Amino acid sequence: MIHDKKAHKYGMVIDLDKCTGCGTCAVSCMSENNVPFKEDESDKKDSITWMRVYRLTNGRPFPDTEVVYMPRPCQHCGGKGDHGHSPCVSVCPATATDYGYDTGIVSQIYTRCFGCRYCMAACPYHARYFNWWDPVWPEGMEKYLSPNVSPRMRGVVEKCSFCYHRYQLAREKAYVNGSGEVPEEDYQTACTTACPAGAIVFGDLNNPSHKVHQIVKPDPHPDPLNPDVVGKSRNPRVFRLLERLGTNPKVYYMSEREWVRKMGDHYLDGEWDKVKNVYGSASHE
Amino acid sequence: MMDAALIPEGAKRCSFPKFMLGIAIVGAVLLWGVYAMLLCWFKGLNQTNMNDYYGFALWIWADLAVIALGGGAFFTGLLKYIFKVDELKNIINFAVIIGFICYSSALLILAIDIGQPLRGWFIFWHANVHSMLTEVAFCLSCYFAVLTIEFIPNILENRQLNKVPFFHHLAHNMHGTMAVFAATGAFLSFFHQGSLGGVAGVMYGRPFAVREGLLIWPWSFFLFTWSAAAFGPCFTLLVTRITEAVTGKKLVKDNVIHLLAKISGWMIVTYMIAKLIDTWYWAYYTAPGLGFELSHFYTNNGFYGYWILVAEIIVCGVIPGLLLINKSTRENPNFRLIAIILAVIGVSLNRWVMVLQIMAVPVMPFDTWALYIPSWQEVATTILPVAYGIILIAFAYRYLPVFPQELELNQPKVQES
Amino acid sequence: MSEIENKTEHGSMDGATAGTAEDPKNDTGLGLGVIFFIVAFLICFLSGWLLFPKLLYSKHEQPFNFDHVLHVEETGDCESCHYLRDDGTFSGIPKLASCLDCHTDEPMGETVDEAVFAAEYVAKEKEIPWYVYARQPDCVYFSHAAHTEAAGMDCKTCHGPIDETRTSRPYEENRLTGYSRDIWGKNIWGIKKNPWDSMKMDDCAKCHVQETGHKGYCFQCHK
Amino acid sequence: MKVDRRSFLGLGIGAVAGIAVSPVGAKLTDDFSIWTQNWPWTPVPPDGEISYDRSVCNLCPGTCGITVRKIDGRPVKIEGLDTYPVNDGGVCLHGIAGLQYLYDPSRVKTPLKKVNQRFVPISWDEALAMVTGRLKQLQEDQNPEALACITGSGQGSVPGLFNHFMAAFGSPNCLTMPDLESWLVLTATTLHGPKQTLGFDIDHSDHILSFGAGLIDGWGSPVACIQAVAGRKQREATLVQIEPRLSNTAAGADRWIPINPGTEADLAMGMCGFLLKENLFDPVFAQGFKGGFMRFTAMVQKEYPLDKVAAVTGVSAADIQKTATAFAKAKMPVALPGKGRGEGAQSLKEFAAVHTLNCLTGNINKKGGAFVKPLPDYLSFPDPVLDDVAQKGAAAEPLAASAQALVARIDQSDQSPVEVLFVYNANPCFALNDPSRVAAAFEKIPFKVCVSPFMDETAMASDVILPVSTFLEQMEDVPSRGGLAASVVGLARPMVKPVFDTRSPGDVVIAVAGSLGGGVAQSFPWKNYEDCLKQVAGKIWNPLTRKGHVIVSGRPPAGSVETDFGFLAENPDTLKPAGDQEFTLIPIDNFRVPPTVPAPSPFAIKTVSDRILKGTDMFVEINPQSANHLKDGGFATLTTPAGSVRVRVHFNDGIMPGVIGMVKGLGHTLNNRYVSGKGVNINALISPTIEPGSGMDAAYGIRAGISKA
Amino acid sequence: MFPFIFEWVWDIGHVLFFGGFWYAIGILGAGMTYCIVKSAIDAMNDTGDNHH
Repeated sequence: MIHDKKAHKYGMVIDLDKCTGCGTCAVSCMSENNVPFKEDESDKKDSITWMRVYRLTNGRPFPDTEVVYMPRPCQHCGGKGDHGHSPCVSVCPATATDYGYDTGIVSQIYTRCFGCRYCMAACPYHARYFNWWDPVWPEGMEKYLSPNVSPRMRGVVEKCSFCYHRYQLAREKAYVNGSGEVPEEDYQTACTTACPAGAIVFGDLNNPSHKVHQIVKPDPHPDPLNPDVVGKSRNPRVFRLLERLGTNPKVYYMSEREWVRKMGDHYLDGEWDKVKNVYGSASHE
Repeated sequence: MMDAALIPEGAKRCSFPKFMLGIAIVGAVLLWGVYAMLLCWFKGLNQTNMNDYYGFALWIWADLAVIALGGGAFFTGLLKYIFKVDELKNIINFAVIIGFICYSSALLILAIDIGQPLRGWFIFWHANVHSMLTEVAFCLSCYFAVLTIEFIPNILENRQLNKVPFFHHLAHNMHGTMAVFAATGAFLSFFHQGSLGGVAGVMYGRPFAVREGLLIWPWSFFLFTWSAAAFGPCFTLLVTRITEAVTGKKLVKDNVIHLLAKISGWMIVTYMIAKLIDTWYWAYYTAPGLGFELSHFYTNNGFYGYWILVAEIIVCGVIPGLLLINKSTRENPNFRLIAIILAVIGVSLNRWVMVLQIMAVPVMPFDTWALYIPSWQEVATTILPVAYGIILIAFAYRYLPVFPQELELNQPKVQES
Repeated sequence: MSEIENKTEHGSMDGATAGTAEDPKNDTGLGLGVIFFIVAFLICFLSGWLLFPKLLYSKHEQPFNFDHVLHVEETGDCESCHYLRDDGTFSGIPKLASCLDCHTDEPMGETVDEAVFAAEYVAKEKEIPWYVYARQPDCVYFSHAAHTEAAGMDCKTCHGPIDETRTSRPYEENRLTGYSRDIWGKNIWGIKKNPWDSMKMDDCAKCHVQETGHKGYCFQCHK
Repeated sequence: MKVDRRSFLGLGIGAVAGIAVSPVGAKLTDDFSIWTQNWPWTPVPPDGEISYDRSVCNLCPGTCGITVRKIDGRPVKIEGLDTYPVNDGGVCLHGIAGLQYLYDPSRVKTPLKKVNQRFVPISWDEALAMVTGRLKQLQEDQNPEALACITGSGQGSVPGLFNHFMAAFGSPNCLTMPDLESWLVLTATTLHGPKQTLGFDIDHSDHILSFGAGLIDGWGSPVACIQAVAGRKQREATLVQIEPRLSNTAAGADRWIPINPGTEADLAMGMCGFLLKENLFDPVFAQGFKGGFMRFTAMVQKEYPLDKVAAVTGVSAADIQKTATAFAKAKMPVALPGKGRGEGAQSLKEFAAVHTLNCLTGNINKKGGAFVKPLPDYLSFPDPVLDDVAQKGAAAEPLAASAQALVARIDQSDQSPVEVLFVYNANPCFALNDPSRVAAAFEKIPFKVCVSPFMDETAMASDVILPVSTFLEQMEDVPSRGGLAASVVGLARPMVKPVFDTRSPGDVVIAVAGSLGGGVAQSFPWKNYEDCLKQVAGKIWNPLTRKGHVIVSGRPPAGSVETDFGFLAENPDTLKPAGDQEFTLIPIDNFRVPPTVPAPSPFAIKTVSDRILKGTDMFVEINPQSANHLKDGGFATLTTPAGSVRVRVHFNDGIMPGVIGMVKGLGHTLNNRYVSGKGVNINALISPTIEPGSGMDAAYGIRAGISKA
Repeated sequence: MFPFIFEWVWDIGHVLFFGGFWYAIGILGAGMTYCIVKSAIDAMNDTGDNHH
């Protein structure tokens, strides 16, 4: 494993107060990554959407109802203690998915995957999708497919790759420019660049000069309350999905609204009031 | 009869046409399953009702269940060859055949259950040793080899085959070295039965499944091995009982039955104690530690209510255990039958919970319960092994000396005539 | 015991001892067996080594012969035709357009190939359907920039001395996989003497381990 | 010697051994593994040089700048164009899915004519000959006004060409579909005089009072509006959303005020009355008020007292006061009319009343306010040459003021006054209320020509289809519209050669005109559309081609503004939803479902929630409090005076009790299996009501009943 | 599965896992070979017996 200091840790933070639920991120992702479509996509349990937008409500009756939209890409979990043993990576029997210690990105190799779906069972975010059918494009439409992402075949699992091909292209550009380093603006995911509200910020969580780092302020030390949790945000408005499981996602969410932040995880009665004020307090600045 | 030459010496068997008729009926079911299997292979898994929430479903449950039930083979073998419990020689052959059926079925179902069957061997070739499923695949296939080895001598004892000197000796020699194979089998079984439990236990993204454990092995690892050893023999006993009913003959002496039932009973009781502790610890420490109350995992919809917990642990766990350790109930044929049936249901229920309920329970706070009804293709392919098992048992019983005590127990009354 | 069983019993007894029944000491049977063994062995062994590779690959001639030596003399290096674009991506086999930087629909040389080129492609403004010896499958992402720019490697290390070829050898396509033979390599056992003899994942890994101390993560070379 | 069992044994073993020590095993294993990883039916997209090309999206009134990524000239991805004055890099899902429209299964691949209810392919020449033949007939009959034309939007040179053609041919019956822009023009004309339109400087305003305008649900220029709303936090602007349902805009707003559907106009009037009573209006700007301002003041105070308004709208008097006061006291307030996307059936009274609030605050043509600006006049067509037939026709009384009114007119008369109808870039047979009635009217028209890239509902009802290119295959000027503060003209450029045998609509018109000869031909002195565009857009042609866009009116417009209260002073009645049933059915504008043309893309449909569409079943939203016997997710029958459909019920706490919401834009019947036959077209449940003041359809909602199915 | 496979690393995990695996395979293989060979020899012998 490459464990040098310079290792990147790409992640994103999504401002749920800005998100309008327009679905542009989802379509930008589909179009960027050659995601197929079929006649009926209304069964969301077999509809491939690397980026899915969930609709959350506070459950209060009229007129106190509130709604917020939560875009959910692959969370690119670092796994317990952020050691790279993501729930899905550690279970894949054929090494068809791995954790890139140089980028923190979880890969998926379609030609290696043989479709046992263990990774899907292991992922609590339902971020992994199975190709139940062979992808078919209407006559002629395959002309818009991008060569940067290989189309998948029936019977394999696919998921969001943080548009890794854009990283590959950015790297090549950096090589010819001689710099070798990929600038923040040169590697942005398709959902990030597409979002009309600018709700998504993407970059290197390890790089203090990157916007995502400045918003999230990830805590390098394990959470004293739960040693499995690393990189907890020191921004009181920022949270992660199911953080308590110790999956250590690299996708952070942000909201002014308490009920939204509480939606991010499970809390026993009374726990929330203890936890909510602790946000960020675990920092050791 | 035309196939008399193949029938074990002195054994009484039904007429050949009658036999073939039975085979034909079951064969039809088999073909139905084969058709469904081919559909899944050629058209893909869209033939099933699985989805992205239910990536693991009926098939994986069937796998776990048959392997648990097939556990009778390794455990009986262990007792017979390692712990030298000699009476068991009278049932070991049958235990092995049942095991053979279960494991071959499991492998077949796995081969249907993967999206790219032709790449299935990647699990060995490009193995990721950190995955419990890899461990399952390896130990499963190795142990299947062991079962084949254990089955061969019995086949070679067929009256005609046995006349070939080489086969005759091979059978003999393999019997001689069987202890080594049995030991290896036990070793392998310990791991693959366990890793099947591990499959669920290591999914730390799924609070319903995840368990603490020892080193890399979650507690469910050991519970699965233990339960397989405990409940497997019950399945052996059940199938023996059914065979006796069908053939209308007594095939195994009661003392053997009682012994195995007793051992199984004590295994079940001890397992249930462990299981109760595990459940309690999980419900009161593991899950709450992740923010989940027990009530989160059980709904009032008919499929996933609390009843399943009660049914698995009390009705089909503790009760059969107690019935089997208690001499009077154990030796009473009816109570014994009830007990082994409950036990078989119990272990299947446990595997069911450890597969389907895990998939159904919502994990993200805003997620919902997933429901799933298998398609007929899934059902057919799951019934396929049953039909295949019946046929194999039928042939084995007809042509092989499976039950050493059969002749002795079914002597023609000499005093008459 | 019944009649039939009796018969079958003897019948199979004969069968069981047939091989040795007549005369155990006479080992012609065994001798013959040995001869048969040797013959079969040789046939299969040789066809496995000599015939199999022929059957496995189908040969395709390039549209017309291309003289690298000549072009290198004219242009000086590989990069003038096979260059990195400004965005760092690799141009690969030149398009007709870049040929036309020097060529016209007037043949420049006397060779037949030159004539074919001018008549068939330049005149008709048709791209030349070259077979690419080094083509990798779709799942592979390969960055020339990373190797030539960042690692400072030369073309030869992976592509061999193509610049010294005056003729285009036929392209051999694996009938089963559709891959170019260059990927597995000429040697049917996959034994390589030069670094460019084969281009499989293990070859990449070998070099990467030496140079970077790590095989690399999946996404480093896959898409 | 005797060949015996051992010989064969030897043979077998020898063969196996021979193969074993040959490379066959190893090689075939590897090749087999590779074979199972590259199935021939999985497409392999060709690689090549990456290039980026810029253009403008013309799918909706948004008119966003886009950049198209190409691989060796093959478009693979559409993204937002940075620094484009409308969307500055932003883009929406429909724009990104643009490439799907390019290869859409419902594209019309060649000209078609209808022969006993089936379409047969014909050549362009034949198609054009058919059309001109019919037109010549009209001229001979001295009846040019029997030609009518419906276009999608009024702006730009292509609609301009259609107008020019109608003028030259001598027919006054050129209509546009009711989009936000047409309502804004109507409002501006009514209040401030002709040849003007309204714009709203949302991204500088500090107090946005929206009367149901779905700022992040697709209103106006969707991306620009989303950006303006997203930037709200930084500049501490307030957004108050008034509408019966918790739309995404309401959910994102600082305050949501639920209101009885269809009473927005009354609320606005009530607020006007309150502001006037409290002297909370701008006296300086008020000097520009004329035409019955006094009458208006007296009228609103008499007719719209707070308690009465509160009773009608369901908004408490206190709330009205609070809201009105906050609005009037804000530094740069702006009030926005136009429910949902602001297109389709709206109400002039409502638009006028809401805009009057802007006038009262005096925040007109000031930063962060409402702009009263001249219609973009960058196009200069030559005066049409009219022969006497044409002159007679041109002088005739127009048949109707709106497409919907025209339909009603034809519907009522047993012999259609329209003999030839052109439809361009519009889908009236789907998008107008009560489409069955529209289809019936179409039946009566002897000859319908549909100029469209897609085989949509209207195309299917036509006699001849002239297939035109999509915005990615042709050049066209794209003026911004729909309430933007600035007026920007962008240039859409061909990103790819036409995929099918299609032409630019401009070329079609020019060709038809040419073959008609006479004055019409003289009025079209251009070789082709490009030549035409170069000349009519001459003023801005150079910067347009150089920069790709031109800002024709900077912000804010200069000059004083006069306001005429004549229309409102008469206090036109607010049209209540027709019918008398228990509930009110209102359309929901969902960002992911385009309402009119073109139909949704497969990607867009894929993003639609399974609480809107499940299989082919349509969901309607209803508040659990008023759902009484209905079950969430259960089936129900929804009945309105216009019709009755089977739907499924979705309990939504965010919709007012007594209101039923249904997403607009689904239920297409065109031949694209990814989009067709899914859900219900809500327009089929709403019967049009023509608003007297505007002559436009103002039936936004309708009374409805719902019961378990 | 074999040291020459791409995924193979000489770490404790692989050594233990495949150590166990090849050990088991070894035993089974050896056991069966022993049985077959011994049976073949036995068979030879007693066929020999038949003829003396």
